[in-house]
Amino acid sequence: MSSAGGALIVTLLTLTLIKSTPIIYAALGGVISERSGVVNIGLEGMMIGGAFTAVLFSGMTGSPVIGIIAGIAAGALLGFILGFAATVFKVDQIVAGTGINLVAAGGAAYALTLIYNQPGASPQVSALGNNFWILVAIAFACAALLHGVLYFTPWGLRVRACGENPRAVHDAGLHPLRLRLYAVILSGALAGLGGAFLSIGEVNIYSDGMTAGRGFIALAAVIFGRWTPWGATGAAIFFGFFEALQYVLQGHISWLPADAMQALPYVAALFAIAGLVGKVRAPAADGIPY
Amino acid sequence: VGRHVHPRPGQLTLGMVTDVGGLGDKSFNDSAYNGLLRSRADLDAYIKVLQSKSAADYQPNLTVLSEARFNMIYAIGFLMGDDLQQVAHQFPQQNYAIIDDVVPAPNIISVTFKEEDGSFLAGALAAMVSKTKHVAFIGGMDIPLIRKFEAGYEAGVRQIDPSVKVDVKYAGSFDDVATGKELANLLFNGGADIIYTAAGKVGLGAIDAARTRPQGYYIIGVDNDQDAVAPGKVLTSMVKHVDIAVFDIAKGIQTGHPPHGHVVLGLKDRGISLTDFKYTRSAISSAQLQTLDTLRKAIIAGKITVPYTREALATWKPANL
Amino acid sequence: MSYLKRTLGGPAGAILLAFFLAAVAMLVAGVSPLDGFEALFIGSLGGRNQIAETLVQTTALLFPALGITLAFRAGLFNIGAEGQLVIGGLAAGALGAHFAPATPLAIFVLLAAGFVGGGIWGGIAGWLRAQFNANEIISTLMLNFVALAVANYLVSGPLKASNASGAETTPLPASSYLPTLIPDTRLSIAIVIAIGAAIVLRWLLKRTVFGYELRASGEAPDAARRNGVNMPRMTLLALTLSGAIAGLGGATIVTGVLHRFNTQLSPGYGYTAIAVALVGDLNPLWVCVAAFGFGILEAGGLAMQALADVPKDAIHVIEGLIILVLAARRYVATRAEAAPI
Amino acid sequence: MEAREPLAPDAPALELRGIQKAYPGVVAVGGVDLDLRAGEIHALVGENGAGKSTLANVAFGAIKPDAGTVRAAGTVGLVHQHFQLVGRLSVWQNVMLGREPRRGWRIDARAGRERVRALARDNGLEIDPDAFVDELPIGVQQRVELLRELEREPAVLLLDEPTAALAPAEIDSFFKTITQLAARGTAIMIVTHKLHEVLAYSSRVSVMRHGKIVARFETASTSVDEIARAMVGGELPQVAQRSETAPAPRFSVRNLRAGTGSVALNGLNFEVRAGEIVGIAGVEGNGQTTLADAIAGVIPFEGEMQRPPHTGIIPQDRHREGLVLNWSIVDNTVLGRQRLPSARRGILVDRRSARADAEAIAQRFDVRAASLDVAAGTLSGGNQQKIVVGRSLLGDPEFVLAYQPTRGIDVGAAALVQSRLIEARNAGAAILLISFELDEILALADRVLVMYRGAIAGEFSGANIDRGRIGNLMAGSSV
Ligand SMILES: Nc1ncnc2c1ncn2[C@@H]1O[C@H](COP(=O)(O)OP(=O)(O)OP(=O)(O)O)[C@@H](O)[C@H]1O
Ligand SMILES: Nc1ncnc2c1ncn2[C@@H]1O[C@H](COP(=O)(O)OP(=O)(O)OP(=O)(O)O)[C@@H](O)[C@H]1O
Ligand SMILES: [Mg+2]
Ligand SMILES: [Mg+2]
Repeated sequence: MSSAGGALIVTLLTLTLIKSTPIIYAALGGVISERSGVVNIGLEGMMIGGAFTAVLFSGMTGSPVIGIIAGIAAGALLGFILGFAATVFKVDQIVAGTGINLVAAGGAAYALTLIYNQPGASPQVSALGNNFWILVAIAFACAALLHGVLYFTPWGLRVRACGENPRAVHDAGLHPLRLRLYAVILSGALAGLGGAFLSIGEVNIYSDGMTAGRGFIALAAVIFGRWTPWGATGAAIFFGFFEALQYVLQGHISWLPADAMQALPYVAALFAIAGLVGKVRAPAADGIPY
Repeated sequence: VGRHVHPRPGQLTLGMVTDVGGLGDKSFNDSAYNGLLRSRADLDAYIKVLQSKSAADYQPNLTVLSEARFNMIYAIGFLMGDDLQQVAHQFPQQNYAIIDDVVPAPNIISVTFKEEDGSFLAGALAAMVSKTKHVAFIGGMDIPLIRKFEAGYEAGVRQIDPSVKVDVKYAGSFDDVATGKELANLLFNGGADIIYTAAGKVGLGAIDAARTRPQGYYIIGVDNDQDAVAPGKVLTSMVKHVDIAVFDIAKGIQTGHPPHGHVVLGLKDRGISLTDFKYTRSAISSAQLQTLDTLRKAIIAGKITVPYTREALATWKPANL
Repeated sequence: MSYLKRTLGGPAGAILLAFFLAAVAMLVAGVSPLDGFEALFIGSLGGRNQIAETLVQTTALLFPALGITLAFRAGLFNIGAEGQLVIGGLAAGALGAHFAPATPLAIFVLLAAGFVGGGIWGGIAGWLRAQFNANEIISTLMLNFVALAVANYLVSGPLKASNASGAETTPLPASSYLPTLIPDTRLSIAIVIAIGAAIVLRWLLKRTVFGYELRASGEAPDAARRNGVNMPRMTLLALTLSGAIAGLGGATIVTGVLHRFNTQLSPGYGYTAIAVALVGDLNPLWVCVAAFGFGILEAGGLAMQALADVPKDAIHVIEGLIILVLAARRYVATRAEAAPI
Repeated sequence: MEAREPLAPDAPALELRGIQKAYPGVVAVGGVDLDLRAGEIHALVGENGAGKSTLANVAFGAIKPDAGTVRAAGTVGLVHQHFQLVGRLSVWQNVMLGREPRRGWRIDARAGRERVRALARDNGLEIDPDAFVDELPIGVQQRVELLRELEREPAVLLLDEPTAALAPAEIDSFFKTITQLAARGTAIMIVTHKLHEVLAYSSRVSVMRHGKIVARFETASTSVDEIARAMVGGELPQVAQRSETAPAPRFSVRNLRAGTGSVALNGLNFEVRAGEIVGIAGVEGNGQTTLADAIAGVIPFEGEMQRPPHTGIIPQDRHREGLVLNWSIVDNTVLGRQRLPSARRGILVDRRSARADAEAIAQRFDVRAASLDVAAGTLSGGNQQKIVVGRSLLGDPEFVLAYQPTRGIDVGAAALVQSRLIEARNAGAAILLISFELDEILALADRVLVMYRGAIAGEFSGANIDRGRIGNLMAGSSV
């Protein structure tokens, strides 16, 4: 029994890691963007862009590594669009993010028909296979790196200042809009990587709807993690854990219907935020165009 | 880029309204679409597909096609019944067919499938082929249609060997491919060696899980023939021939003898069937094939009544053949 | 750059740009933009039935957008309108299927059920925020997922119509349908209720002490708190009311359009409504206009499939582009003026 | 950090020529020429809304003028009237932002901290480099702003009402810093309403009125009266006289405990009677803010508090706590009074009376605004303050909490505000006045409570009010 219990725990932890990884990437992207003062509700779309482009390029070149890089680039491009809209045109960031989500989801779905002449899902392409564990590890490295950048480098300090009071940043002789633009591009790159992880990291195809709201969960993880890289990572793992738990438990608790199980991560999150009494404060200038 | 194509006079015109799953669902919408494509190729039909984003779109989509007087309009999906009934009432001269639901009206052909029968065979096969005496099922969402697959499958397993364990998991989605892979790995690691999926694109992830495993782990595909997605890893596919139904209706219209009323397709008329093990023949003994055939005939002959709800499954006893 | 900004700034420039981008998207889709736009407008405004369908979509977006408007004005980011709408629809559908009295009162009761259901769903987030300072963005988002799970469970099991092959409630008796506004269309008096709600909301925000305090809490929470606004209570009230309006919208879809509840009720109205509310400047009357614009896109988009063979996915791209450009216009147009209302 | 090459004394450091800037309905600056010389301290004075902040912002480059040129001999620094700090960064991070010392790819935090500590020490500004700015009292935030500019060693330093929030002792050390800086060759322009500071520290004075410079004096050869007359274009208003009132307790606290740390209140007992102004004297940071927060009901407290329903509150921070900056003056007039019968009609806000009230405030306090429908945020700082004060005194409040009521208000208007407070007192209001300016307290209060470390260290009333003893108690020495 104890060895079975041990195996169960290993299964649970493994699944937790896999489930968390794409959310970690997107949530880290959310952290950097929001710390600079740009609400990124377009994370979902950026994940979609990354997931699709990774498949496209992996399929064209046969190299999943190139696919991953292309996925990152696609996310960054969408980040650039959001960033450009949010800084130069001072578009309402939530509206722009919504637009990004629609364009990315529609664009990827349409490209499937256009390029592969088959709606719904792409053909199979070469994927990372078991090497996807490297990307799991890199997610944590990214968290560490982002922590280092945000808290220890001049650029990070400036980005954080930008999310609090862009005018002060401007008065210090810096360029808040440029800082925000770069931050959102980076945000998109990370979310794109999260998407690429889903499509050619875990599996080997792109399929419509495959991001399944992970970008939104990542957004919640950003807030849940109090806008810090490790906090967001922890929150992503929280979601990953409860997702994993519900899948592992399904079928073992017969009186609970599958739908109740599927709501588990969300209900757990509700309890968790209720338990986290105290100040959870967004960056002061988050979402406010400068 | 020219103006869009219109049907030529006298050309057979076929319209189709998808449910919210849309084209690319790797399930009944895709299968129906294949039927249309075949009608276009073989019957020289003009075809048009309208996809729906929500339940509110069904009625406008059906209305648009009705106003354009298509020879036949297919409503694909089990939530379109009420809307179709209303539209069909407004256009009494128009012919309609609905897949997966039954709508009693003179101008509507209802086509339903005995998914549970095919699933029963899938379960029986899984129970016979399994080395670990442990098989599994992955459903998309926990809804009545998918429970038909689940119940039939479990009954099939039980028919062969009640001691074979059946794990059941629901992905909560029909699109989340990655979760399909994770669930399949979870089930494989938990001891199952054959997994039947009824989960749309989630099943693609499950197939990928089998692909990256050594010989002996199988997925049983669903709805369409998925055997070639990962040759040798998809034991068989439980195909629901919406395409054939769609094509047959089109052909009936053309020849002036369309079916009418409620058409139930099952193993007998090959509306439901298992694919023929092109890549996995070596994993199945002839005795097992024999058993499978016996079961198929027994179902057709009514000697086995396959349960299609969990309640029915709970009290269901293997048939004594 | 400033020249570009100015050109884009005018409404004409923005609309031109939106159309240009949409045209490019159509060309990529292999459709003549002329056909596409013709289909878009014929399909949405080209006749009685088309206008009716456009207004059906408008209504479906307007309720959640008004709810969102109310919450956003209070400084609360309610992104849970989708869940509130679903729960409202579920409440109306469940009640209508099982306990509907066969009198005109039934309609009122069903709408009230939706209002209360959505209100409870929004109120949960409000309570969590007021009591535990739980961030409402997370809670409303999580509640969306929970709402769908609850709805799916109920209509697949306890509330499933016994003779239906799909997961849905028993259809409502015709006596509890919302009366139609234009005969032989699906346009019900829900649009009138929605516009009425917008007018009431505007009055509430602009004229009443409650609205005054609500706007103060949104614009300057520190000042509001220090000047006698009971912030926890305001939070609870605002999110409850916000959810209730969205829930009412769900109930009108059930009683006015589908005449039963199922989980395909919404293609994400609650999410699109966020953009509607913001494009409408969080001003109830402009939100009505924005909802109409989005209604044209939704209904016309459907028609583009039928009339111009524009695929569904390309329509999403076009919608997304138009939203992006409209948002830019909103900024330039409103920056000069002070706050709305 | 290499030192800037100092300018020769009296070399022109900043030249403003023909500066004009108009906003809808107002000409904020209407053609101003101004020269600053290296090493001088130039005072810019004028009524609220005269255009001083606008001019400073134009000189700094934050506002683009409609016409005119700005020429500077080096970098220009500006300390804003409303601070521009990053609340959630520490003091040293704010000061070093954009000029962070590095070690490899990292910020050298130790060097940054040391730099700020040294800078603070050299300039006689006491500060903890690691404190988070949003946890600092306003006076200390002011120091951070100043440090940030000092760090940049600007050729020209513009200071917009830098002493408005400083305690008297801080003001002295602040001017010592400024004088030193000037001695090193920096040209300094200081906007202020405190005319005795002008006399004590500046070398020249420019007086602005309605967007123009209307007078210029050499400080050595002018007087407060002369400057004041030039400012208001006539005589200063007299502060109203106190009259006898019948005392009846209106506001009281028993054993009031609130807050934490050094600003915690440990069991306050006092009352304010109708027709009485009670002044709370004390150095900032001894619990005054905690007391104000407890009275306003924004922090929890223990003990008893009797507060009449009709209370007027003048908060410390008009921007954050007093106004909805995006709202019109009329709408802001209702804030805090929205539940009072006089401000509403049933469940509706009485908009007609709101407008009438706004008009009354504008008239009684001489508010300078293009119209009553402009956003409060577009008003000059002093005029914003007038709105907040005026609103709190509307409709004969029973109790008024006045926290630094004349902060940032010009001398003429300050006399008005003080008069209005006394008139309210004469009409029977109980007024609790918290101020860091002992002069103001002595001028207004019937009774003075000295607050030290969250407790009342002494009470003085009538003839017993003794400036020296109060000063000692404020500094913490027992009598
Ligand atoms: N952004 C703005 N929009 C509209 N009007 C403005 C704006 N900024 C300033 N003003 C107006 O310009 C005039 C000058 O304002 P300014 O802030 O320069 O005055 P000030 O002399 O600094 O006054 P105070 O002593 O009260 O700070 C005022 O009438 C003010 O209302
Ligand atoms: N801050 C206040 N100052 C003075 N009077 C107040 C204040 N708050 C409420 N009141 C008075 O209390 C009474 C109740 O007002 P109102 O109904 O608006 O309050 P409420 O909190 O909404 O009440 P309820 O909790 O019953 O809904 C009114 O007569 C109002 O004048
Ligand atoms: Mg009330
Ligand atoms: Mg000023």
